[in-house]
Amino acid sequence: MLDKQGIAKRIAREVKDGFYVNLGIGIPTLVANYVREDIEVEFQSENGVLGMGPFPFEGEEDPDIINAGKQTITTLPGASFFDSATSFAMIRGQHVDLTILGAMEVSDNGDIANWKIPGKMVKGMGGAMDLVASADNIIVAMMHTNKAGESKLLESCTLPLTGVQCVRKIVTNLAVLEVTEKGFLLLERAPGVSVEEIRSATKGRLVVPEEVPEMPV
Amino acid sequence: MLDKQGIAKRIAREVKDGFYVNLGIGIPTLVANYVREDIEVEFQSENGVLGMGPFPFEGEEDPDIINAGKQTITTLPGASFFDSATSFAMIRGQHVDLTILGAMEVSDNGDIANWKIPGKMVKGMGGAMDLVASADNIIVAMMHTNKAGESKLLESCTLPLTGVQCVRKIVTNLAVLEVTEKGFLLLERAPGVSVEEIRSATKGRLVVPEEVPEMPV
Amino acid sequence: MIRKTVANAQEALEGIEDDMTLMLGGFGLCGIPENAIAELVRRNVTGLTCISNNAGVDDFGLGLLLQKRQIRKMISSYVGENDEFERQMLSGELEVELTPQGTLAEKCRAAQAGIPAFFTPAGFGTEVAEGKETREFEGKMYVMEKAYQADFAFVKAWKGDEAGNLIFRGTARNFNPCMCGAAQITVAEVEELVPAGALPPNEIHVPGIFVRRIFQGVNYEKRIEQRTVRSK
Amino acid sequence: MIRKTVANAQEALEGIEDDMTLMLGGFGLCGIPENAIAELVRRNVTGLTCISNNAGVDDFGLGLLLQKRQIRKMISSYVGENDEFERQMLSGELEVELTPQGTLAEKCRAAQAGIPAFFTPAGFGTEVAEGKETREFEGKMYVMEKAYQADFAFVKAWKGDEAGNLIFRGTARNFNPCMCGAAQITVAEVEELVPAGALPPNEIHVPGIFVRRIFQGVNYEKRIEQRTVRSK
Repeated sequence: MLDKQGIAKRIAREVKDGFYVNLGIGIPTLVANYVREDIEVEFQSENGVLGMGPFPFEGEEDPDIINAGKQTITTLPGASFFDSATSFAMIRGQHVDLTILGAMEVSDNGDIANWKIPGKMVKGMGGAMDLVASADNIIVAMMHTNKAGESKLLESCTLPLTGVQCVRKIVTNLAVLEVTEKGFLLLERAPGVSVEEIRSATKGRLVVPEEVPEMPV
Repeated sequence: MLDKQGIAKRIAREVKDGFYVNLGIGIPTLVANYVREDIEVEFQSENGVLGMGPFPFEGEEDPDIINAGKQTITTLPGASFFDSATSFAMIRGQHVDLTILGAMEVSDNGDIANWKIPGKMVKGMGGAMDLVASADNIIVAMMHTNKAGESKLLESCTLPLTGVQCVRKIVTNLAVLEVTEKGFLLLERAPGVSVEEIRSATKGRLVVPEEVPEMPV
Repeated sequence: MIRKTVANAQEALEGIEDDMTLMLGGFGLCGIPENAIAELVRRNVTGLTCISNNAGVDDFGLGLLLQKRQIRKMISSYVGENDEFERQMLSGELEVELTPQGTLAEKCRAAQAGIPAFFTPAGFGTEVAEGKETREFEGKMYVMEKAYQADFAFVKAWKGDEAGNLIFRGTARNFNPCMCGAAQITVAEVEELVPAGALPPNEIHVPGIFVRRIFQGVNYEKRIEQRTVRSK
Repeated sequence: MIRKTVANAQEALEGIEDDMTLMLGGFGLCGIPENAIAELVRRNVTGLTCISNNAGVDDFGLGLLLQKRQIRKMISSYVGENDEFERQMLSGELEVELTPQGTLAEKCRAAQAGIPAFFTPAGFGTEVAEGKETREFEGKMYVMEKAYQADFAFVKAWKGDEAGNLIFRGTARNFNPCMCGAAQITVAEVEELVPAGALPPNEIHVPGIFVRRIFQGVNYEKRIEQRTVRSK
């Protein structure tokens, strides 16, 4: 079974040379730490920066230089700043190659719910609806089940949707899955996790090939 | 009767303090020379400059600094450069206060035709359609009649339209007229021009008040 | 050159009234019009509709207006990090319209640019699209969104000149440029106000034509919401 | 940092084919991609559809492609100042689609920004609106216009870096920024190519994400169409 760092590490392998990547808050943010150093990648943050670097050293924080999680950041050579309309021109115009974000629920046709729980305080969708509606390549990073032990991979989402038929790949603590016409295609098992464990933790349609390799670490 | 400089001079009186002004080619360009010096005005050119100044001195022409007529220009303190989308955001968004342009025909309901003569080489509308469709305040500068002596102020335009019901005021070599619901309202006569002369040179509905002052010079 | 300078926030907010719709720049607490917000608090205008990506925190940014119950409705993309907001929202005192962030930005830009409506894929198939026209273009579904209409836009820039030209710094730019000229009256506050001609015409982010009033702000706090550092 | 540099125009135009649709920046002869145009002439691709505000003059700019009959269709707002253009147009060899200048710019910007369609007042009630959807918003009539679709965009900037970031100079900016990222492949040529980090992130007009290939151009002529001066 993977922990959050493990999920981030596995997703980092999906980041290819020449990709512009938008990382959501939570597990996705950790992905930046595990991207291979021999490939060229730039991180975009929807509040208006391309070419984000690591967090600043103490004492070097700049209130005018933050990411979409409102964290102080730095920039790398080749970075640029721009306004919000331009930022979403990048996103909506499909110039960002990969979007990695968290989810509360994903359905086996690729619908995603991650912004609202009826009856609870709703914080808002931020840029998530723009991101999922626009990107060709969306990877969801999440735990396979919620705190109550219920599957977050469903036949159809019960929560209000963020986007429809948009998720391509899901990396959880248990597995790597692809959204296909026939449902969740099980691509890889997390180390030490059996197909049966994945099957019982998945409520949506699950397609299990004859061979399901354990994911490489 | 006014010459082109006279028309420009009369129109310059319509330019008020605090106006952003877009000048078309031809007579409108001349207006800049007659604007009162004690008021604050900025000239916008739709190719992407605000705060245009006079033509450069010989030897100081810069191929990267031109107006929409492709003439070399200079800029004044407070000027800015921007792209075409932003330039037309200014125009379409009604941030430009006054548009002055030439016309082939104007109808008594404010339609304007100035971009196309069927059967002839058509050069295109450039920014004219955006300007006339957007501006609240459009003044047409033109001769009252064409080279064949026919009125350019008509009941309805015979040429393909540039915009509908948009012209507010017309300054010709003979008169100043306002477009009203009842047709062209004669506001002023050019020096030495009689109401009868104007009436016979105007084909559209003409409303003549009891008193039609000669325009001040 | 058309002069846009006013003396201070007080003069800049002349004409503001109860029940108006305002746009306010900023992302979180970054690039927010601190002086305009303080003046809104001082004037105690109420019944406001605020179009702003976020709603500040309890004791800063728009949170200051929430504390005094000056806001009737928030139009935002994300409103976390604010207990008083949550209380007012759950009790029904505060109306909240949540809008995808890119749609919010583009609705401002559309207002600025004289575009009454446009199509975006964001929100198709979700609550956000309810009651809105949807349409297919090239095999993909889109939602029609309309330009915002607002009375005042309050923006914050780094440098500005007498002609209203603006330059922003870093990610403090965010929503500020798209809101300029998107309301009836745009008020810009700047950290440094310089004479016309002091800003290179080529480096201006927002031309002065989009700004009606400009003033030099005072006492910028520029609070950091999530101070995150690495060790040396 | 994602490197976008290619050696020269020849490499930058790899993949160009007959019958493609191209966007070309510039206003008149100001800010046109001189090197890309020269390479299009050298490669002798034909059947091109060119989206460009103007069509050059007889012996420069897009006029060079017209001379060799490489253009099948021009989409422009203004096409005067060009005898060969006029001859080909009147003889029917050349198809011409005239579009209001602001609409042309916005159709490029829409393509860049993932907006499939928008409404504009320009052209309502004229030939330009024929066959297009029109609609009333707030008592005013508008025409629905769609984003362009193009294979290549050729733009010209003043300075650029390895990451594809661009800075323009004066009114040579014009249509170039709105065309970046508005086609499948955007090729930028610059007068000066610098290493990543040499351009201040705050002063960049077009972020590199909108540019696929960048190269340093050679032999810029930067011809002036209307040399107009005043006497000292």
